[in-house]
Amino acid sequence: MISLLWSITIVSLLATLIISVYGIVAKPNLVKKLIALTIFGDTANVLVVLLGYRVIYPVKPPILPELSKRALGEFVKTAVDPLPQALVITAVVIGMAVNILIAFAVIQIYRIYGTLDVREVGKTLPELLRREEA
Amino acid sequence: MKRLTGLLTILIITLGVAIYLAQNIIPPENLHPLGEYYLENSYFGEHSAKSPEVVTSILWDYRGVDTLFETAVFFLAIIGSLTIFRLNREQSEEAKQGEPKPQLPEPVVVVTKLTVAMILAVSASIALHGQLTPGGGFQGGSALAVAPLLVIAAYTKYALEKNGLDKTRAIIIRSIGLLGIALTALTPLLVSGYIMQNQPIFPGEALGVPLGGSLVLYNLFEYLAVGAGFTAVFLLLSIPEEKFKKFLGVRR
Amino acid sequence: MRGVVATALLAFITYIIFTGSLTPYDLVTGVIVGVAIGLLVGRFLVENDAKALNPVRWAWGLVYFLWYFLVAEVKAHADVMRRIITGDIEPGIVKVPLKVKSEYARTLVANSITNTPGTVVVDVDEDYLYVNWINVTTDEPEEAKKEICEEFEKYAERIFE
Amino acid sequence: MNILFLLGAILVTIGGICDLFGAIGLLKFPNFYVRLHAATIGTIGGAAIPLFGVALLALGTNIPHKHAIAGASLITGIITLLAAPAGATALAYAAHKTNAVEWKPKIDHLKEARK
Repeated sequence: MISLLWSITIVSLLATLIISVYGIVAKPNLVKKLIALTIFGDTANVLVVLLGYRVIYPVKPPILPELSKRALGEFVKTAVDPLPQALVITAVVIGMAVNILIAFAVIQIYRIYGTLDVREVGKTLPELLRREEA
Repeated sequence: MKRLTGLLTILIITLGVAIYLAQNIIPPENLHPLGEYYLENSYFGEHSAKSPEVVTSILWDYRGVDTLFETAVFFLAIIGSLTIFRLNREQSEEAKQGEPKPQLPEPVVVVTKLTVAMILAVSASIALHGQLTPGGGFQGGSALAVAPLLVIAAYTKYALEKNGLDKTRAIIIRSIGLLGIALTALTPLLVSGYIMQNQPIFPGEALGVPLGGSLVLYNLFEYLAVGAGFTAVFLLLSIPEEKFKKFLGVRR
Repeated sequence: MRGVVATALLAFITYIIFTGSLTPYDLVTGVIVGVAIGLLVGRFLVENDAKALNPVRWAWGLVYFLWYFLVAEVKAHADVMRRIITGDIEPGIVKVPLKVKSEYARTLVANSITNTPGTVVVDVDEDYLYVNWINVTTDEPEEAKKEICEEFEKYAERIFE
Repeated sequence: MNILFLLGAILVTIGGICDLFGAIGLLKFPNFYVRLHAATIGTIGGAAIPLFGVALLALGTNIPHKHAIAGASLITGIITLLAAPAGATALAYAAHKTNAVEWKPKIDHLKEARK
């Protein structure tokens, strides 16, 4: 039963990844592409955190409950793996940085072209260039 | 109806694959050896970071250089965003002209004032206890940036600028934070020859709680830097659209 | 220097409760953070220091908090839950006169009204609150006030005026 | 099983019931202004009260850092109490100012005052 739940969790996360890749590729609207990209990044992060999880009953966060050597043995037996969590914090920050940059670029594209549809943007660009020459 | 069919197909395929895989998957019950090493050493042991919060000690000590460059990436992204919205001197002067008059009803404005004070306290608590409880510089800084955002929403950005927090100041505070991080990382190099070494130059314990050596300093500077960086971004984003269209020469 | 002490106190209490411990480290950093916040935003929050630091007003605030949660909220929640099931509604925006004049008292009344389900403040001007009411029984401002916010205003007067 | 734990559990349960009613109300009510009342049930009864309940629950158990958990949920609850009405007021004000919602109120004093 537990392994069924575990595999449902992992497979549904993988399915979310695939759907968000579809969103990035197929949607013409830049904001929708950005939303799909955010979903992709967050799902990948959740997947990495899951790698460090332990399926045992009293499972604890990786913070020492009290500062004594006596508590350490119990702590190592029940705490989850801290390494994936630390890596995910790095990934979250970088994902946020990328999102800020893309959001600014999208806003600027909207201001200049007046549309968010990539097909329209592709059509308007040659016109703008020609107007510069003339 | 077409959408529903697609969704149902995805659901059924996912469930099928999950049931098929469930026969072979064993949920993990043990730690990886590296994780166990960090758990044992973060406070006790020879390679100690002197912090009971294992995630923070990995983040700023065991894999500190990693985080240093991650911070660099984050601030490069903010610099990139500022460059995309680059204004020259007259334009940025013009962007500051405006009436600092609240647009919303009185209760909203008063609540904003109270909430800003409380959020500042909460964010400082998150950042300064990063070595003890979950949280840290980045999380605290993100919470800090909510305060100027609320002020912008309730009072307009001109009120923020009239009271002394404009884009230049925000960038200066951000630079102070970055400089602090760099200095904290480089100080051990002068004394013992390691980069980002947090013991024993910085105090491991003070005022009754473990400080985690340099961890508290890193968290504090990251807090300032992230909060101010986001504030600069919000100030740029809140310039009215008409002004930007005028600067860019867009007629639509 | 107006308002620094009161705001610093608010920030310090928030900090200590959020941290949830009382080691010397928390106290020292809490005082530093509190004073910094007081200096930064204090002048916008408080207009009269003596009023903000008066313990009688804080005690009335506590009494109000308890009364509000145990009586007003329960009554309003039960009423709107009944309306959700029966669908018995008659919405409208009514005008409610407001006696209190200070900024915080008006905000307390307005927020109390909005926080009880069934009434949402839409706009505030000098003398009136405009309240979106789920079941309008009267269009007389004075009578509407009796049903919506008389109790709130009494407490607001004691706390903030 | 102590009294704090029991009280907290009751508050969290009340929160669940309020959330259910709020959701039903959001679906059932006809227009934006009436739905706001259902949303109030969701934010006060369904978010602030369970947060206070979580604070009591944490105080009633014996987990490490229980005061930090209780304090954080208490402060979050208070900020919710402050911010939720401000958000509702701002939404209603914006909707009324832009005339975005079509509805037939019994009376509308604000519209008369704006004229």
